[in-house]
Amino acid sequence: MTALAAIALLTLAAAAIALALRDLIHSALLLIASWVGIAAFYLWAGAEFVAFAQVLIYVGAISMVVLFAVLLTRPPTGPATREPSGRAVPGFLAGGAVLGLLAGAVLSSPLPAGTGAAPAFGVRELGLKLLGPHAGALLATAALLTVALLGAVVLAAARGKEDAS
Amino acid sequence: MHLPVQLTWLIPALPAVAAAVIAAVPARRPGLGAGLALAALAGSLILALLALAGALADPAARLIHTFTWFDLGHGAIRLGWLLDPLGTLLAVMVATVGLLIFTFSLGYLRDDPRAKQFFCFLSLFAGAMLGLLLANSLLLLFLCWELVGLASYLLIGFWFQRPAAARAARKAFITTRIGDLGLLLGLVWLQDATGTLLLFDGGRGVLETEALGALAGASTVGGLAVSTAIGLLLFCGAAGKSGQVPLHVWLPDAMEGPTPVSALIHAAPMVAAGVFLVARVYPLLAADLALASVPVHALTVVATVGAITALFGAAVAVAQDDIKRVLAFSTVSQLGYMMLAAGTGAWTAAIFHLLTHACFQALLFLSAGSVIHATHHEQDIRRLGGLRRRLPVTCATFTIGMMALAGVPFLFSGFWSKEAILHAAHGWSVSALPFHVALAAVALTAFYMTRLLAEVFAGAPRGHGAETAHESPAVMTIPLVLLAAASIGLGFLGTPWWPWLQSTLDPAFQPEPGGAGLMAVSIALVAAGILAGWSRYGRLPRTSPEAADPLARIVPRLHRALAARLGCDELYAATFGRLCTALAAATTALDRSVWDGCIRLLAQLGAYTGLVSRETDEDVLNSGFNAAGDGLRAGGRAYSRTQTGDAHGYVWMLAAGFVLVTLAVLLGGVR
Amino acid sequence: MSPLQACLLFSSALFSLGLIAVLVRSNAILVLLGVELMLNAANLNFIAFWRYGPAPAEGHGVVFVVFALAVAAAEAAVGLALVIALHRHQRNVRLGEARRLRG
Amino acid sequence: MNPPAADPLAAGLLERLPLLARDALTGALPEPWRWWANSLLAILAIIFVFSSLFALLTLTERKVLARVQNRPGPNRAGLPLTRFRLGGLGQPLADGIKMLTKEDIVPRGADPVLHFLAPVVLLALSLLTFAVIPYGRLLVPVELEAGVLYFFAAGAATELALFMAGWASRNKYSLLAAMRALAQLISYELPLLLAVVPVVLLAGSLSTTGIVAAQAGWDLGFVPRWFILTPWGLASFLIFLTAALAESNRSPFDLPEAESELIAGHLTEYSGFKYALFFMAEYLGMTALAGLGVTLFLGGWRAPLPFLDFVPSYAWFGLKLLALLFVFIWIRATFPRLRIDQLTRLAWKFLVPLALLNLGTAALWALTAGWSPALQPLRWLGAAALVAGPFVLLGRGLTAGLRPRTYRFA
Repeated sequence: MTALAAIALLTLAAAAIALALRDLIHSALLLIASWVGIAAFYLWAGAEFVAFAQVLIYVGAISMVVLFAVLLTRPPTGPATREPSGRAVPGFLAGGAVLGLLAGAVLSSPLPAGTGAAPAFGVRELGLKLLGPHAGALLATAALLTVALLGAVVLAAARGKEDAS
Repeated sequence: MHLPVQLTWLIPALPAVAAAVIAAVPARRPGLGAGLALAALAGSLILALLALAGALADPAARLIHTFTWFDLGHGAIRLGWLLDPLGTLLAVMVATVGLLIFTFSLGYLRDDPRAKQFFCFLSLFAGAMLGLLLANSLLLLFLCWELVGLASYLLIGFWFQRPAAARAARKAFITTRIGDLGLLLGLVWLQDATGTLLLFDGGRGVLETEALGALAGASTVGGLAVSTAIGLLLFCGAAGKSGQVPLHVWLPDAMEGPTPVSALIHAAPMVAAGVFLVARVYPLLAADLALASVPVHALTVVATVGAITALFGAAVAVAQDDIKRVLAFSTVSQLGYMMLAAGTGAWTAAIFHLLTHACFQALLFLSAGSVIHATHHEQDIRRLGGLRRRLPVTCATFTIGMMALAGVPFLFSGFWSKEAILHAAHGWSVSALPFHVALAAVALTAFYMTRLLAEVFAGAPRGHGAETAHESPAVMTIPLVLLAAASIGLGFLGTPWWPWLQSTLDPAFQPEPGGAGLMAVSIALVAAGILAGWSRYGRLPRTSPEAADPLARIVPRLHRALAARLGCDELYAATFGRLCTALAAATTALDRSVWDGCIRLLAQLGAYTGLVSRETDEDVLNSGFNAAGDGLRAGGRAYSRTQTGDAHGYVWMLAAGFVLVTLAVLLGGVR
Repeated sequence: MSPLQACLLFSSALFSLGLIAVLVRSNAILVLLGVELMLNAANLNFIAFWRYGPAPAEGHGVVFVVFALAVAAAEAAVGLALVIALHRHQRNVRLGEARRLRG
Repeated sequence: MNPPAADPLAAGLLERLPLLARDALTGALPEPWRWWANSLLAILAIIFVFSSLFALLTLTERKVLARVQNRPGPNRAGLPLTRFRLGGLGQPLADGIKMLTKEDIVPRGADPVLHFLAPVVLLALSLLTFAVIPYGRLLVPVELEAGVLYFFAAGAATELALFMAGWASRNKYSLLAAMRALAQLISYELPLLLAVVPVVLLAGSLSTTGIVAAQAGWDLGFVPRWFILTPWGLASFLIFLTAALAESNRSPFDLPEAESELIAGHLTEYSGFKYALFFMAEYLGMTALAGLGVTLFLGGWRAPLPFLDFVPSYAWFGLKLLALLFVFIWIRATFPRLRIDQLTRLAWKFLVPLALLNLGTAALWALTAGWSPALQPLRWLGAAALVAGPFVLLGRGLTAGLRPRTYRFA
C-alpha cells in the first residue's frame, strides 16, 4: 500500500504540475513522467508485460511524437500567450465534480473482493490469449495501426496553398 | 487401318478447332494461322481417307454412331455420324480440293492484312462442310448446313469494304435462307411424322423401309403423299444451296469474294451440298415412285428444275464478259445437270458428275484466279487476251479444265460423267424433254467455253493488266497442276465399261447397255459447239475492248437479254422486292395511323389522370409534408446553432452529459 | 480502504486531472495529452480490476490494456498529425480559434 | 543477486565464485535486509565492472583506431607519479581527472533543470538495461519474464534524454542534432525490434535466460546451437548489428554528433563532468547492446565447444562481449559516415523489409523443425535462399542508380 501510495502521489503530482505549467516542453516531459508512474503502477500490480509495453509505447513513441509536434507548432515569436482564465474556474469545478462523483461511486459500490495474490498471468499466457481468442481483434488492431500511420502521414504531410513558408 | 466411327467427329472438329485457334492468334502472324488451317485440314484429309477405306471395305454396311444431344420431355434429341461411301467419298473430295484451295490462297492473299481472318473463315467452312457430309442426322446436317451458310456469307463478304461484296454476301445469305426455310419446315414435318431425324438407326431411321412406307402411305393436301411434300421441302433447301433456277441469283454475285472463295463455293464444297442432300435423301424422294395416283412425283420436280437450270445457266454464260461470271453460270448449268441426273433416278451419276465437276470447276476457278492475280485484278475478258505466252502453265491447266467442262471425249473426266447423265435422262420414262434440253446445253457449254478460252488466251493483249502479266508463284500453280491431273484421271472411275463409282455408291446399280449411239450424238454436239465457238471467237480474235461481241452482231436482242441474265434480278426486284416494299409501307402506315392513334389516346388518358393526381397531391397531400419539412428545417437550423465549431464547447457538453448520467445512475438507484 | 478502492481512486483522480486539462487548456497538444491521460486512467482501472477481480487467470484486463495501448498509439499519431495540420491552417494551435466547423 | 533456478552446487567452484563472494559479504544479515544488500551489491558490481570496462574501452578504441590509422595512439600516461607508462594504460584515469576538474558551463538561455537532468537520465537509463542480461550461468541480476521487452523499454527512453539535452541547451545545432537523433533512433528502433522478434519466436520466450536456455545443446556433437548459426539467425544478427550501431550513435551512423556538421550535436553545450556522463552513457549503451546481441545470437554465456565447458560461463560471456565490442570499433575505423537520406533509406527500404522477410523465414524454420534428418539439408538450403535472395535483390534496389558522387564546384 505504501508503494501504491508513493506511485500514485508521484504520478498525480507530475500530471497536475504538467497541466499547470505554461512551458509546453516541460508539460510534456512531466506528463511523460506521469506515464512512467503509471507503468510503475502496472509493475506493482504484476502486469509486467503491460508495464514495459507502456514504457515502450508512451515513453518511447508517443512522447517523441508529442515533442515533435510541440517543436513544429511553436509560436514563431515570443512566449506563449496567456491562457484565457475565464474557463479555469468552471473547468476546475467540473473536474472536481467528476472526481467527487467517481470517488463517491467507488466508495459506495460493492466491489468484488479478489484474492489479492499476484495472478499467474505471464507473457506466455498473454500471448496465447492474444493469438487464440483475441486473434481477430489483434488483426483488426494491426489494420487500425496501419491505417492510422498512413492517415497521420497524409495529414501531416499535406501541403496546402497557404503554407508558403 | 480404318477410322472407328466413334471418332468421326474428329474430321470436322479439326478445322473447326483450328478456326477457333486462328481467331485467337495475333493478327501480325498470318503465317501461323495459315499453317494451322493447312495442318488441320491435312489431318482431316488423312482421317477422311481412313474413313473412306473403312466405308469401301464393305459398301453395303453403314457404319453409324449415334449419341444423345439433350433430353427433352418426350425423348432425347439424338445426333449421329454416318460413314458410308457417299459421305466419305465427298468428304475426301472436299478435304482434297479444300487443301489445294488453301494452298492456292497462301499465294493469292499473301499481301492481304486480314489473311488471318480469311484462313479462320476457310477453316470454319471446311469444318462445317465436313460435318454436313458425315452427319447421320438431318438435324446435325442442318446445323452444319447453316454454318456453311454463315461461313460462305463471311467469305463472300470478306472484302466487305467493297459495297458490291457486302451486297453479294447479303444476297447469298438471304437467298439461301429462303431455301433453308423450306428445309427447316421439311425437317419439322419429318420429325413430327416419324419422331426422329436420324437417317439410319437400325431400321428406325427416316431413310429406312418402315418410315418410308409410312410416309408414302399417308397423303396430305392436294393428294400429295407426305413423302412427296417433305421431299419437295427438303429440295427447296437443296435448290437454294445449289443455285437451282428460282434461287440461283446469288451464285453469280458471289464472285465478289476472293477467287479461292469462288472456287470453294462454286466448284466443290458448298454448291455440292445441295446435290449431296438430294442424293442423301434420295430414298425419301423416290418413295412415291410406286404410287400411281399422286398428282406429281417429287423426282419429276427435281428433274424439271435441273433441266431448266442447265439450259438457263449455259445460255446466260454465253453472253457474259466477266471471266468469273462465265464460270459461275457454267456452275449453275452443271448443277442443273446434276439435279437432272438425280431427278431421273441416276443419283450415282449426279455424284459422279459432282466429283468430276468439283475438280475441273475448281481448276477453272483457280486458273481464273491465277489470271486475275497475274493481271492485277483484271476480270473483264474484253481487256484480257494473248495470255497463252505470258501464263503458259495457267493456260495449259485452264485448257484442260475447259475441255473437261465442255465434255471433250474420252480423255477428260467431264465427258464420262456427262455421258452418264445423258444416258440416265435418255432412259427416263416420264418425259423426253429434259434429255433434249440437256443435249442443247451440251452444245452451248462447248460454245461458251471455247469463247472464254479464246478471249482470254488467244490473240493479243488488250489491256494494261494483260500486257504486264507474269506467271503466278509455284504455291499457286502447283495446285493447278494437281487439279488438272485429277480432272483427267477422275473420269475413269465411272466409264460405262467399268462403273466402279456407281456400283460402289449404290450396290444395286446396273449399267444399262446401248450407250454408243447416244455417245456419238453428244460427241457431235460438243464438236459443233467448239467449232462454232472457234469460228466466232478464235479464228478472228477480238482486237479492242470496245469491239462488239460477234454474237451481238448476229442476234443483238437475244444477246442483250442473255447478258442481262434474262432479267431475273430485275424480275425479283420488280416482284418480290416491290411486294416487300409495299408490305413495309403498309405496315408503316398501319403503325402511324392506327396504332399510334390508340397509343396517343392512351397517353392522353394518362396525362389527364396525372393532372388530376397532381392537383390532389399539391392541394391535399403535400401541405402536410410541407409543414413537416418546414418544421424539420427550422429544427435543423436551431440545432445547427449549437454546432459552434468550438471543440472545447463540445468537450464541455460531454463533461456535463457525463456528470448528468453519472448522477442519474447514482441517484436513480440503478444497482 | 481496500487496495482495489485505492487503485480506483487513483485512476479517478488521474481521470479528473485529464478532464480538467481538456476543459481548461486551450493548446490543442495539451488537450490531446489530457485525453491520453484519461485513457491511461481507464487502462489503470482495467489493470486494477484484473488484479483484484474474480478471474485474474483469464487475463481479460491485461488483454484489453494491450489493445488500448495500440489504439492509444494510433490515436496519438493521428491526433498530433491533426494538430500539425491545424497549425498549418491557422498558424497556431489554439483550439478556441478552430471554429471552421461552425454550423 | 537472485540465483537462477539451476542448482548452484552442481556448478564448479569457479562458476560459483561470484556468488560465494557475495554470500561471504552479506550472509550475516537477516533475511529482508539480505535481499536489499544483495541487490545493492549487484548494482554496485555492475556499475564498477562496466565503468572499468568503459574506461578500458575508450583506451582500446583510441589504440585500435590508431593502429588502423598507422600511428601509435595514446602511450604517455601510465601509473601516476611513476615512470611506468604501461603502453598508455593510465590514459583513462588522466581523462577522468581532466573531466572532473573542468568547469561546468551552463549557457545563459538554457533550461538549467533539463540541462542537468539530461545526462543523468541518460546514464541511469543506460545502466538500467544491464539488469536483465545474464552474465553467467548463475549471474542474472534480475530475472524478468519480459526481459527483452524491458531492455527495449529502457533503451527507448534514452531518446528522451537526448531530446532533453538538445532542447535544454537552447542552441540551434543542439536542437537540430536532437531532432536528427530522434529521427535516426525511431527509424532504427524498428529493424532492431524486428531483428529480435525471430529470436523470441524460435526461443518461445521473452526472457533473456529463456533465450539462452533455448540455445543449449550441440549439433553433430560439437556445433553449438546458437541462433547465429542458422540462416535466419545470421540475417537477424546482421540486421541487429547494423541497427545497434545506429541506436548507439556509432560511426558510420554518428550523424547526431557529427563534428563536421553540427559541431558536436547535443553535446555542444556540455562540458566537464556532464560531458563525461554523456560519454559514459554512450559507451555503456553500446556495451549493453553488445551484451544483448551476445545473449540473443551468440549463445550468451555458453562455451563454443563442448570440452571448453570447464571455463567459467561469465568468462565466455566477457570474451564474446569484448569480441563484439572490437567489431564495433573496427567498423568505426573502416566506414565513412552516411548522409541523412542514405541513413533513413537504409533503414526503411532495406533493413525493415529484410527483417520482415526474415521473420517469415524464421516462421518457416519453426514450422519445419519436425522434418526428418534426410530433409534437413533441404530445410537449410531453403532458408538460406530465403535469406540471401531478398538480401541481394533489396541490396541491388538500394544501390540502383547510385554512382560515386561528383562534385562540380568542389
